Amino acid sequence: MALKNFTKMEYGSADEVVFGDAKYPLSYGLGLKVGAGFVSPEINFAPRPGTEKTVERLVKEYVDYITTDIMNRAVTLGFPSLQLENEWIHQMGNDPKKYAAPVVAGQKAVMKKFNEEYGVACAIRHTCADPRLAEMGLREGMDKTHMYPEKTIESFEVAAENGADVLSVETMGGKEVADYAVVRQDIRGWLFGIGYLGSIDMAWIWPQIVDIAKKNKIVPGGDTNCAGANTSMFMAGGYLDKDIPRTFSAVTRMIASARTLVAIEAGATGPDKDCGYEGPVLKCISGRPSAQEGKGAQDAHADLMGNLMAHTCDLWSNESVEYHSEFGGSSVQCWLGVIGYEAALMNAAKQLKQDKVLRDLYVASDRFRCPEGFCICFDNAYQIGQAIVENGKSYYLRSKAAGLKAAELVQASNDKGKLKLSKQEKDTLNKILTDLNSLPDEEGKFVDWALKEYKNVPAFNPKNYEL
Amino acid sequence: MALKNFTKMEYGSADEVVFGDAKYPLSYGLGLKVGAGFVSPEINFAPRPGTEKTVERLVKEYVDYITTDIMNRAVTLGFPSLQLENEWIHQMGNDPKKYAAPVVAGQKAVMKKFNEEYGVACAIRHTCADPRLAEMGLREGMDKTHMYPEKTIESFEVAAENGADVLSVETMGGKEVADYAVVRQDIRGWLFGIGYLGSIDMAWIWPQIVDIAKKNKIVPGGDTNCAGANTSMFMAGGYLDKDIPRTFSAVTRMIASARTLVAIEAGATGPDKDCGYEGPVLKCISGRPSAQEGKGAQDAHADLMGNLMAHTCDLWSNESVEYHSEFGGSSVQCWLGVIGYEAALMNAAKQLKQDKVLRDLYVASDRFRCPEGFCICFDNAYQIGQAIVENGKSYYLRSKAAGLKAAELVQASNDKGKLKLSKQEKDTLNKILTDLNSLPDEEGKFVDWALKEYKNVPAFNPKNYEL
Amino acid sequence: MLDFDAINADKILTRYDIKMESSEKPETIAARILPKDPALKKVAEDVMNLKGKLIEDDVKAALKSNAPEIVIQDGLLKGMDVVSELYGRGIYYLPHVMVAADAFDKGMKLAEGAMSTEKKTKGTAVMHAAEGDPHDIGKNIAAVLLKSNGYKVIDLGRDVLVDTVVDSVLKNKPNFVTGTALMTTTMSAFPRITAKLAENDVHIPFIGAGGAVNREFVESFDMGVYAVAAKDGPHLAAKIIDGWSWHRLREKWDDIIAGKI
Amino acid sequence: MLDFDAINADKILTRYDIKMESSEKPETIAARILPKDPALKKVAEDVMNLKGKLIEDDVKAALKSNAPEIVIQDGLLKGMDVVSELYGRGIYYLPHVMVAADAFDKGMKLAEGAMSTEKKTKGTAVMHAAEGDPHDIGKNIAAVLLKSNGYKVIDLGRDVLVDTVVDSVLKNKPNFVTGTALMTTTMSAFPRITAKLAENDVHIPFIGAGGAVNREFVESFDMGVYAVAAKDGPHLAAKIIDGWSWHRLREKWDDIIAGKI
Ligand code: B12
Ligand code: B12
Repeated sequence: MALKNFTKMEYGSADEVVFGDAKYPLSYGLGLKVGAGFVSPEINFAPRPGTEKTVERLVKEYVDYITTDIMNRAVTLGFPSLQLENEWIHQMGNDPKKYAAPVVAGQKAVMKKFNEEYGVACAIRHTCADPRLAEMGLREGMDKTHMYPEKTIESFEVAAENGADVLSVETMGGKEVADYAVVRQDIRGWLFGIGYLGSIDMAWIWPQIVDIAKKNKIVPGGDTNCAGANTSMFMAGGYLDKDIPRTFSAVTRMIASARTLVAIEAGATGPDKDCGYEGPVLKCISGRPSAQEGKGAQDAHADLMGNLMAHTCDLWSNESVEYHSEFGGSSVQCWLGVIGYEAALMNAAKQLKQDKVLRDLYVASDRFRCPEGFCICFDNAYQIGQAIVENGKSYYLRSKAAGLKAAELVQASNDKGKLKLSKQEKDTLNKILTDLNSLPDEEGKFVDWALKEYKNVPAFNPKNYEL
Repeated sequence: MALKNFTKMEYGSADEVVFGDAKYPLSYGLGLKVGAGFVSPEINFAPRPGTEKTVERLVKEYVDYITTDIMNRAVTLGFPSLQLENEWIHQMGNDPKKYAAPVVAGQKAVMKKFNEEYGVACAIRHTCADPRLAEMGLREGMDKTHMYPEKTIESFEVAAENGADVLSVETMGGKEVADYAVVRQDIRGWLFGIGYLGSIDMAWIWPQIVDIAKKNKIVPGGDTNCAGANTSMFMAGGYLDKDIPRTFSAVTRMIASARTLVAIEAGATGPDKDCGYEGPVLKCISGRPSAQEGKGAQDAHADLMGNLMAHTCDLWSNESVEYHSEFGGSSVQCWLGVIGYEAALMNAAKQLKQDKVLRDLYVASDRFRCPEGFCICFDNAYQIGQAIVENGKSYYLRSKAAGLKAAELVQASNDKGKLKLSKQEKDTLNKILTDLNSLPDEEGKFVDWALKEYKNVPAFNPKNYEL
Repeated sequence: MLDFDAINADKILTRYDIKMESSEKPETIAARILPKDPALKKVAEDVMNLKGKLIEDDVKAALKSNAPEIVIQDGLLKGMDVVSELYGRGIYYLPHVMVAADAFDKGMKLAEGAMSTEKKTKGTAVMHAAEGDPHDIGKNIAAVLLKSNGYKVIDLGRDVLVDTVVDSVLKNKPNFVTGTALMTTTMSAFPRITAKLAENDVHIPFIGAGGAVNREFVESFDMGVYAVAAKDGPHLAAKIIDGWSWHRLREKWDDIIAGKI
Repeated sequence: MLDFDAINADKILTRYDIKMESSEKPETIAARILPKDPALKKVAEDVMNLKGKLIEDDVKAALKSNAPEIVIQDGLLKGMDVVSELYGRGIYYLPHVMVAADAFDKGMKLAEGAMSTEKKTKGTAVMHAAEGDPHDIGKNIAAVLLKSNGYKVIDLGRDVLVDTVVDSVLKNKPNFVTGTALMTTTMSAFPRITAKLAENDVHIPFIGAGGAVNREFVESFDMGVYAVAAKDGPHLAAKIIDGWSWHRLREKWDDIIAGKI
């Protein structure tokens, strides 16, 4: 662990944390400012199926259709600023020079044209794919079949050199163990997979990303535990889905916040990734700008905190929509409208100094709906952040502390009769508390135990983590 | 004019008017309350192209897919209440017994099931089609080819008898003259078409709708000048569309509010139609619940008042989306998520007694963006309402007063440097003021003049209005 | 009530149109298109400046030194070209186009009267709004633009039966047909029309447009060519008159619509 | 900060799951499915109650008075039936299913060992996640449900080459193949697979599933049959084993998925 570790909070109190302002604002791309007293929409999209078949068709889709439509609508609706996000598809990550380079360059050219013509501030985030397979090997030189680790690093280079303003990624470290644990409701396995192994993988990949960004004078954004915590949350689902109890999902998410923090410790400056619902905790700890998604990301998924998620954001995202026609224009235009107007509401509140009122209304809408949402309300997120920084030096201990703190907060509110839980959710919560409390106080002991306990998990290979 | 006419405002001041509360709240359908301290989402949809080919396919589309998906997602996301709106397609209006009856009944059955199982409050609005063609004749007995006037009335009966909770329609009276006038920027023609002829047609059709509703113990909702004012607004478009100057569009809308009021004078109780942007004026005058659309209706169209439109609503609508798949579920589910969460935000604000703050933030976002939006801010809408009720007894005079008041308010704000206008918009505004001011003070004189001036307008037939 | 006048609106949402307003110079655009000959220039300027009252005198004057074909080609139509250009750039609004078209019509009547041969239009279009569809404003606008670009338009109106459209095509032998649909449930009339045309061995382009319609749908049936906006009409029509098949129109569609070719 | 504890949350957004909780009675559901015979009932209850520790003893006991086929059919599989039902109704969560499946597996090993004839599964499936697609959680869940419903599963993993899938089908002759894709840009592998199968004259159902995929897409190519959720797998599989073609599965799809047939 050669990286800096957070051992104290950047904000003095929870109440200082609000959308549109970050302690360390950013300025990049074509005039875009993030976290500097203003919220901008971040629009994400997926090409239509079949357009990946040739490079030409893919470039047309991303550049002439998607990017042009977006910029047109931004001007039509009068949005002063926006960010685009391109989450790379497999083909781009698999052959970056051929598939990704012309897309990245083409999108930037369109944005420049609109920026020059109308003065609309904009930037683009490229979220490169991390296709690494645990069974093949996560580190360079290991996967001789696909060369995925090498291609992952090459992706960042190609993105950075061709026009990306922000680099991001959703990395996969520890996911093989987390996948195994999540369907068995085994919180200790999850802690090992994401809290420990995931953090180690982050500490390997993020310094490399930061270097590439620095070399190209662009922004190393941040990560998200999409691979782990979003899977939990997605499976916990809405009120009728019951794949995973929501108390489990809430605790996994808070464990993940300790892991995603490693990107920032490696030099990432934010904005972190929209789908990282651990964002509020990261912002409380680090003061870095945050991208989030909720009400305006119904195109991509529904969760129980659509308003809540806006309360600390600096970029407000739609997560992703496939390009197609709607009565109101193309899908990217419609969803840009939704998130851009939400940003306008937040910005009106900031100008009129009512931003904390609006923040509290966002929170009030969803605070007691589900444990995941409850944990990331700024007051609770701040406390969980504190639990992390108090144990800042050990990936294991700080992840465990985050999980425990989350479980305790949930239990306390439930005891007070505010946050309601189903019987199954309560049982799970009790089991989580017992399980976490039964773990050793030393990292070494925990790792020894876990390596034995999870040695037969399919695809788990300690060499991926130099263990 | 045998109908009641509004000659005074139902609210004592503009500041009393806010989303979620109406002076005359309603309770109908399966436990739904509207305007009673709460905002509910109203979700609207269109069947996929091709599904209209057989009755069976159409019923499947509306009932098994659209309605079932909607109710499922409402429960998944925990929405306590919602309204559905079915805007009839041509086939339903053209042969109501065959095409519409099974759809109406099938949708209601699904809603009942969910209501019984989960207690989710719900209701459905059927907005029957008004396919009448001016060139064929708007009144019964005139259109021997299509029998459209007869079919229109039959539609309401079929809807009411098979399960509609609310009846609405977007009537067409005066549209032939308005269409002619709108592309020639002739405000006097518009005043004649919508303000005068449109009101006469309303006074003919709405008492019939109210009777049908009463007979079936359901709610006669309201109308909208979609035919006229939405066309203006749609053509005025966003910042880059310039088919119609936005000052023209704003004044046409305010003239339309005098016309749409006739439904209420005939006994309609609200909620009026979402796409009637004249809604805030109607609510100020009549105290009836209002359906509106904006930020969450980007699926259907983009305008410059996405937040603003929420500020006085009691139902919050998506206008319409075609049924299809998205990453986040079916399109109706995704958009229901957007509008349902917005309703939740408003309801959180009401509980925390911050509703007027949130109202003002909605207004602040869009107040100075375009003259249309400016006119329907509650303070301005109230003044325009006053201009109408002061001239309540004459359709002509009150429409003219609404238009003039709107033009004056726009000019005053522009003079103060707040509401910006382009050169073309200013020129148009000046011409509107001159044109309206040049008109006579007597209805009779105006009608004589207009009948001569517009006698050659294609499809205009005074007999449609008993003139 | 919060103090709304305290808001700096442009920081929340920007009025790009007003921001851009000053940078557009209509005169420079007009200068590139207007004819040199003073009499013809006068005619063109009457159209572009919406001078319905002067145009008849000016056309008469121009006819003294120019053949009627020239007055139409280099006077009236050039005027409409300027109007189209200004409209396309958002300097003119639609009402300008409508009133300019009125002036253009008056001038045309005079010039045609002075022609020795039969009136020559560039080509003919049969237009309609789909069966069951009452939305016709877009179609009406498109019709004006086609007419003022020199095409003969047979406008069948709105809510037009499939068979009425087919019959009209068989009778009038137009260069292309157009259909407008604003409702997803009426646009299915389009392929029914083209199928019947094919049975009668007619294979002309069918321009499908209107709010409900998208490119994918229009290209899902033979003959279908999509148009986004009324201003695309003249671009597509020009290629059709040049002999382009619907296949070729589809292939080069992006470039045609973008005005690149 | 506003006083959040003052909120009446259920009036803003309702927790229907908790509202519904009390109305569901697992025992009544189980009683309808569980076998009468006490020894078999014990086995089934072990599965349904996730008793991995007791099951081996109880299976041994049941084998004393019952043929192995009966222990499997009326004991182990009935237990899994209860689990599926409870999961389908939202009473059990997925982890219950996973742990029950572990118990089921243990019991199966014993019962199979006691069989005189070859192990008899209901049928075989080849499963994979699409080429280029690393998302495999959904596929893994579906595999567990199929296995615990008595099917043999050949799981090829994730990011599987088209040719690998085709080769496996030709070699293993399964009753059906499944593909999972969570990205719109990987699902195009599905029709490539079925095309190659057709070339080899294989025409078995191809169950296509995963977040990116929808029914329309899966039905756009031959053999494709869509599945929404993992629990649809056993329903579809049962029909396939009954000899239904992919045509027929598609025709009756709504009813199969709704559990009506
Ligand atoms: C005005 C309007 C009406 C008016 C129409 C007046 C008229 N004379 O046309 C009236 C009130 C009659 C009306 C009625 C209805 N309407 Co209506 N209406 C609209 C509205 C608000 C604007 C349409 C419009 O005029 N747009 C402006 C014109 C200029 O656009 P356009 O026609 O698309 O034309 C442009 C291009 O397409 C192109 N173009 C068009 N034709 C051609 C041809 C050629 C050759 C070329 C090159 C280009 C071209 O050029 C134009 C611009 O440059 C839309 C909202 C919307 N988002 O579109 C709803 C909308 C179309 N209506 C809708 C509905 C549902 C109805 C009703 C069925 C509602 C009801 N149940 O009462 C009824 C119809 C009843 C019936 N008979 O069946 C829905 C349709 C949903 C769907 N797709 O199925 C819409 C989309 C509203 C919504 N979001 O729900 N409506
Ligand atoms: C977790 C996750 C990941 C994890 C995957 C972990 C794993 N082992 O699978 C990781 C981090 C690896 C990941 C990576 C990426 N992801 Co991802 N990911 C997700 C996420 C959040 C959840 C997916 C999930 O597991 N869902 C739960 C499972 C249970 O659902 P399911 O697989 O659909 O299965 C259900 C049914 O389909 C069915 N089923 C499935 N298979 C079968 C088979 C049979 C026989 C039957 C009967 C049923 C059945 O049963 C299941 C439920 O009952 C989704 C978000 C979402 N909205 O889906 C994004 C999502 C799928 N990812 C997305 C993207 C873009 C990516 C990346 C490309 C991003 C990037 N640039 O880094 C990368 C992939 C990089 C690469 N290699 O190309 C997009 C895809 C967009 C698109 N459609 O093109 C999504 C939709 C997010 C978004 N909205 O943008 N992701």
